[in-house]
Amino acid sequence: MDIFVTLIQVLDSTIRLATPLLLACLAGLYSERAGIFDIGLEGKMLMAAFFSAAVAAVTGSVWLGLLAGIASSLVLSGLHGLASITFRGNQLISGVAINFLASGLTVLIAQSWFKQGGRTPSLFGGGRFESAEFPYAIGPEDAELTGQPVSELMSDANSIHMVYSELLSGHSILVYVAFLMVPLTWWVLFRTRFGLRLRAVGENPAAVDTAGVSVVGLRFAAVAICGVLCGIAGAYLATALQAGFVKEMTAGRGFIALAALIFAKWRPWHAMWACLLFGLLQAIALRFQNIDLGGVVIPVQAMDALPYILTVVILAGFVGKAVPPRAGGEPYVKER
Amino acid sequence: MTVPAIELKGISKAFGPVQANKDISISVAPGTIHGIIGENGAGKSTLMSILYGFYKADKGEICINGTKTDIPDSQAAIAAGIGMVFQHFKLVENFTVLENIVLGAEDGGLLAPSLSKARKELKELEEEYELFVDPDKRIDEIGVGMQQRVEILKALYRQAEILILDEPTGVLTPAEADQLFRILDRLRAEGKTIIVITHKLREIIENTDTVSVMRRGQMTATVKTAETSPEELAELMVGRKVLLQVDKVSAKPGKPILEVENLRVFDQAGVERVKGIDLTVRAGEIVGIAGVAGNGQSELLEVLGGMRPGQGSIKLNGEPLALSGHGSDGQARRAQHIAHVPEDRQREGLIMDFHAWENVAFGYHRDPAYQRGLFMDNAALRADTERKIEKFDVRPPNGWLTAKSFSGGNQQKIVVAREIERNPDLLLVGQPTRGVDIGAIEFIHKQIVALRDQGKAILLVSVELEEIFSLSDRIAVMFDGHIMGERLPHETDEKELGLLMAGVAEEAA
Amino acid sequence: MDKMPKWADVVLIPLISLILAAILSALVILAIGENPVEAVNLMVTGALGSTYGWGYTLYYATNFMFTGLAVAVAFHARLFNIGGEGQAMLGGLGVAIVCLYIPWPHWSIALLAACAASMLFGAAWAAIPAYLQAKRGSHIVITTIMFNFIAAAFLNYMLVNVMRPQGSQDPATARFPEAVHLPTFQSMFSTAENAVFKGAPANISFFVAILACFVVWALIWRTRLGYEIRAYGHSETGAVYAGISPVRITIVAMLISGALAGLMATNNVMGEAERLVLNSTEGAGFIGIAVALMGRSHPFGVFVAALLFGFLYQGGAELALWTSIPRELIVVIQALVILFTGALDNMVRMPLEKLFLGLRKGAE
Amino acid sequence: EPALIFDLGGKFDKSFNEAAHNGASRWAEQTGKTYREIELQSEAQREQALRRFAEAGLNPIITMGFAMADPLAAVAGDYPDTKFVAVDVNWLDAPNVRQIGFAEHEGSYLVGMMAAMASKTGTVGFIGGMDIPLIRHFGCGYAQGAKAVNPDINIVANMTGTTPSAWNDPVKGSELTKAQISQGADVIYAAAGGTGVGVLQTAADEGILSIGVDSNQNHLHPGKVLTSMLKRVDVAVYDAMKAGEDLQTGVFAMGLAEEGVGVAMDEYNAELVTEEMSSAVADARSDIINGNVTVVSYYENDSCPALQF
Ligand SMILES: Nc1ncnc2c1ncn2[C@@H]1O[C@H](COP(=O)(O)OP(=O)(O)OP(=O)(O)O)[C@@H](O)[C@H]1O
Ligand SMILES: Nc1ncnc2c1ncn2[C@@H]1O[C@H](COP(=O)(O)OP(=O)(O)OP(=O)(O)O)[C@@H](O)[C@H]1O
Ligand SMILES: [Mg+2]
Ligand SMILES: [Mg+2]
Repeated sequence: MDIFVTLIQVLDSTIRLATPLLLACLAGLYSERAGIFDIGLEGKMLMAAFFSAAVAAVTGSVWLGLLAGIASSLVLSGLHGLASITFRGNQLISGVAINFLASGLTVLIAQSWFKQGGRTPSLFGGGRFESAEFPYAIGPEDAELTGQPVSELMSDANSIHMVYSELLSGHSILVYVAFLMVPLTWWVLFRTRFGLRLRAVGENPAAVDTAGVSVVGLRFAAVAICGVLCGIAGAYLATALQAGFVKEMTAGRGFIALAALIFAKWRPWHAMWACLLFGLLQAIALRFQNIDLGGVVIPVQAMDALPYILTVVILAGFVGKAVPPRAGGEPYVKER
Repeated sequence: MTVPAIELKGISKAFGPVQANKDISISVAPGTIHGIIGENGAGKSTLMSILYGFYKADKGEICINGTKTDIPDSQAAIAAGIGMVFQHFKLVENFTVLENIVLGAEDGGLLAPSLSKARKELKELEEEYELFVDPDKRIDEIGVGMQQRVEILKALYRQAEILILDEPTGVLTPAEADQLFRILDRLRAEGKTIIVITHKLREIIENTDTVSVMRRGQMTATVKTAETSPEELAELMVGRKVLLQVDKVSAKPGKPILEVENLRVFDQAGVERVKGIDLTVRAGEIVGIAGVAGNGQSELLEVLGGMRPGQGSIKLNGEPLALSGHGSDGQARRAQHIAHVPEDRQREGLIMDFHAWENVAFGYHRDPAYQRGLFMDNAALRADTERKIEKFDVRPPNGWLTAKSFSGGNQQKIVVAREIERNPDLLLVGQPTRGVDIGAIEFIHKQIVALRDQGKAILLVSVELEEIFSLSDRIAVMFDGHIMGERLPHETDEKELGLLMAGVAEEAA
Repeated sequence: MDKMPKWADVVLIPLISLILAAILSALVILAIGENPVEAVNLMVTGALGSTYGWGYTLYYATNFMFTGLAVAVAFHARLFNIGGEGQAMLGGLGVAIVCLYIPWPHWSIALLAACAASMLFGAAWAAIPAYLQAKRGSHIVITTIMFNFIAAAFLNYMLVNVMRPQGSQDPATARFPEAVHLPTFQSMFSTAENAVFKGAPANISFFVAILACFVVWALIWRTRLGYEIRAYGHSETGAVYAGISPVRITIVAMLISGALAGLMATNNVMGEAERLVLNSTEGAGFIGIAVALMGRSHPFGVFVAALLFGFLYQGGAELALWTSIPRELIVVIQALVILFTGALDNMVRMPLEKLFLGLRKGAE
Repeated sequence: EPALIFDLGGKFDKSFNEAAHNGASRWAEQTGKTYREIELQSEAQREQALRRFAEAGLNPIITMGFAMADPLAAVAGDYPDTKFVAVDVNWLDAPNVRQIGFAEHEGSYLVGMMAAMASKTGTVGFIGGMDIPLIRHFGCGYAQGAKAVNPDINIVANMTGTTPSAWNDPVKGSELTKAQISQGADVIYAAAGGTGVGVLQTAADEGILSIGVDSNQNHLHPGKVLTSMLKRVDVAVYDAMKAGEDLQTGVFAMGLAEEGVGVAMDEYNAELVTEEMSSAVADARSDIINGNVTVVSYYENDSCPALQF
């Protein structure tokens, strides 16, 4: 039972850690499927994290915060689109620039706005996303009623009830949004006209163009969706997982999401599994530091590096060659 | 006089400093097939792309069925009833045929209804025009001939009344080309108007009603096909007299240079593409390999050229060559005096972003003649390039241009110059004149024959039967990874070869 | 025929882009309530107005030259090496080992050994991603990102548990012995009556970096290997046709790239800190990506872009010293410079091309 | 005019540097005078900032963090008339440097005791930032304090990471907190800079107690933060600025006796601290001061008797 409890908790942590990765990964998926490479996921998330927290702090409404986060991420998306679609610039450079821009601007604005050293004030009450408690799930309310801590109630419950309460219930609404985005993305990409065109424009924009569809329009649409999803990811970090913005709080998650995207070979369901895997590896590494193997203590640094080492191993061992969308990274130029 | 289906008036188009089209006017009567010919880079594709809304003209106007029509993009062209099959197909390779056909012409936001509707209509179109395709195959699983059908179906599905085809037969076998023109005939009979760009004079003469000739961005003549001859068209095109037939003395084959025994080749997916063939090429002869694209000729050439591994045995001048691992790559082959003009000059034979003078060393960049100490001797390279450019009449004669800024014909001349000038024992040649204009074809053919006359062995792979006939001293036909039979050119004809190429066994043929 | 004169392409466009970036930066400075003229003045005099300022500018530029060249070489083989950071960290480890555990008679020999060691360690750290890319098709972008994290953990382990001197609380190695201290610009160029580059960290490895620029230039454009790297980078099928082994080129290019990134350690570890500290690379590996992209992967471009970033770093430091402008302003300015000179340069180029075409037409 | 050089974490790190900032501001407010400051952003700037400030005639120059020791050793001799203050450094041989070493292990010992006494589950947690000796030093003192109260206590210790982002990853801090809670911890001590914000937040959300570090963080979540381990950097900075050019140099230890470290008691945690707790802490404090109890320093020992890292 004890192992089972730990397992459930690790998986619970996995879900929380995977959510921002998943949102960013799906964001990248839309963009890259349309042929626009995006290494600026990190920057967009960071910008959204800041603006969602800032607006939530000022207005006290997390929903307004979410909107602001999405809007700010969309502005950066627009910039990326302008550079890489309209002016056919180098998509990698544009992404790098956006990461720098977000990392500088968030702190700069936060400082001149709140004077708390590039941080937003802590959020509370309506300024944060509360976790959604499912009916009959064990949650803080039960804890208050019985006077026992949640963890104790949890370990007393039967396993199904525990899985239900710990794993399924009790996450922020954005977590459910993220996971619902997976089938939705799959459906949009493979079952709708928009998806067909989107995938086509990432493979061969000339085919889309000569079929009478606007390449520029499609690509901007994709980049915009990417902006929205990055916005949600950032808002999740700052207003659901945390209660406010701290500088550089995305801490490289945009790059991990990018890795997951390549890992998933640009497919929605695979993206979910890849992000869950990354989340799981992190959750494990966080929970089991200083493992003692009969006298030999594995140094904490090794556990810290474990998710990354395992990623490389899995990549080398099982994933094989990932072929990106064929027109990816190349601006669509008709007249040379 | 009926109203012309298409009328272009004073079309001009510049790409930066390049004037691709200069004040071009042309009119095409409805229900006719109109041919356009011209050298590489004459501006044919540009003109048609303007008509299809792919490029925007700088000046000029377009009338469709007598009404002035603005065509800012392809959508407008489609709405005006124009369909176009581009020289380089505009298909999404990892989509199915059906998906490619509905792309951009879906009805409704959901895919499923569009696809099932398209599937039904496709059936009807197929029956009507005998354009059979498997709607569920992916584009990268079907041959180029099929791909072209998909392009045509795409246009017909959008109810095109005017159909433009840019060099449609460049990639087709003779049989496929004949079939294409039968389909075009049928379309014309239905009252559709067709424009065909081609480099092949025979096709113009046999199939078109009128023909226009373009040269250096201008329209030099428009004539009724019935009132002209291939010689006259060739002269209009190139501006000088052209020999349409290769003239060569008969071969004097010497000792065997290349001996292939039981060669097998598997592709990356493990599919056997060459299934145990035997072949000999002697000094002083050209052996032509005929066959429909995709029957193992490419793989044969690639194994011999060191681009992929194989099994079995090959000997050069009696010495066995490695077929895999060490000593089997392109460098080793070149060291063994095998030169290779690859099938795809843009993907293989040249680095499109390299200067011409860098490309002149491509593959031979380790030749000591090109080195000076630790470094490459760029001055020597450039001098060498100048010589070759002059000898092979590459235009423009500027070694500093990147490969991509030469026309297809001139790109091919660079490749041929590089390979032939090595004076190899064995020359491998794949599709030497694909998409190349007749002026350049004439030149390249002459060079190949000259090499043979020096007593070198040449293995030629081409899908152009005409080319096979006019160059080869001996013809082998490949089908499904086997050699179906060997013939001497004067003892056979297109019909017999066509049957062999279709896999009809020797006895039956 | 070109669309416009070469000088316009090489000088005019970057210049206009830089001016645009500067204007936007000025607006940002205004928006946070500071005086842009004063700020620019501080940056320029602070970074370029004295030998001291140059000493810092060139020190940073040296770092960025190494990492920029590393990224550039990989780019030529169409490999995106994001792992410069980790490779430079390992290079630092190599330098530290060489400098600490071997008694060198003179800095010059030590420098040679340190160059060799840093290149070896950097290359070794690039070798696994290179091998996996070449043989298993594992995407080099992911593996190099992962190797950055692994390098950080490894270095942390080495410094905290292995190389830290007894009793020191600082997760860093001991100071290198006097004999391996590299000559700084101060010691090289000062005369008895006139001290220049006072206290600035620029040191002899700046010349190593310049040398590296030349070597990379010669390698890429003058040698067979460079020819093969470029050919492979432009067309893999072409490379196979020409008998150039994709596996070999992938591995060799990454090894060179890693070695160049590792070489950075001669500057920051051996030349400046004179000991190995945690986080000694400070993101220079990532700046290298921007530098290589802006320099269009050409060593001369890398050199100029590295100087520009060196200027921004030192100018930014002066801003931080004498005003209350938050240090993040410099990051924003960097972003704008990258954006305008790198990603949005067509915004400037397109109208200019039209202009020149019009001029030419007019002249004809 | 004095100058203050913040460490790489930046002046608003909610702990160490921020405490210095608070001390300096307090001095500026009270005296109406001004001071110069810089937030370092690279290693090479350490020496640069020292020299530039010294050349500009600023005096004294106050530096934050052990990483300044090395540059100070190189620079201080060149400016014999300038006085330097090195916070968190106590091993330099330089006549014009005032070196201030805090006995973090002693303060951590006290909060460790409080944690053990407040814990109902018999498990307490420690979350560090980047895995460096300084943070182990905190953790080690904490563990000894906890064990002193309850020898059988279970101590869960985690580090956030090995890169500088370990100081700024509240999300990871939050996950670590949850992980420790699931291992039974009901009091968690965070010594992790910005990451600690996430630890305190999650502890409050999950209904367990947390312990802040460096500055008084009790007010962040009233009634949820058991106490904060105070490291009176603010006092050190304030005193240095106040003394001005007459500053005394030499090595100064700021332990419990000097009130350099301590535990934060205020209205925000008054309800959480029992009589028993405060008297135990007071006893331990005097025991440590008069030498009856020694807290092992990880720095000096290079390993920890109460906790394995
Ligand atoms: N996309 C483009 N960008 C710039 N210049 C172009 C482009 N396409 C064509 N050109 C220029 O326009 C001229 C005409 O090219 P076009 O492709 O129309 O020739 P073509 O007659 O179709 O040749 P081919 O027989 O080789 O197909 C070329 O010489 C070239 O300089
Ligand atoms: N970047 C460029 N700038 C200027 N002109 C170009 C450029 N790229 C190609 N061209 C011109 O465009 C014309 C057509 O080029 P294209 O690529 O269509 O080759 P092609 O002659 O049609 O050969 P193929 O039939 O094999 O495709 C050529 O004449 C060439 O000079
Ligand atoms: Mg062409
Ligand atoms: Mg053409």
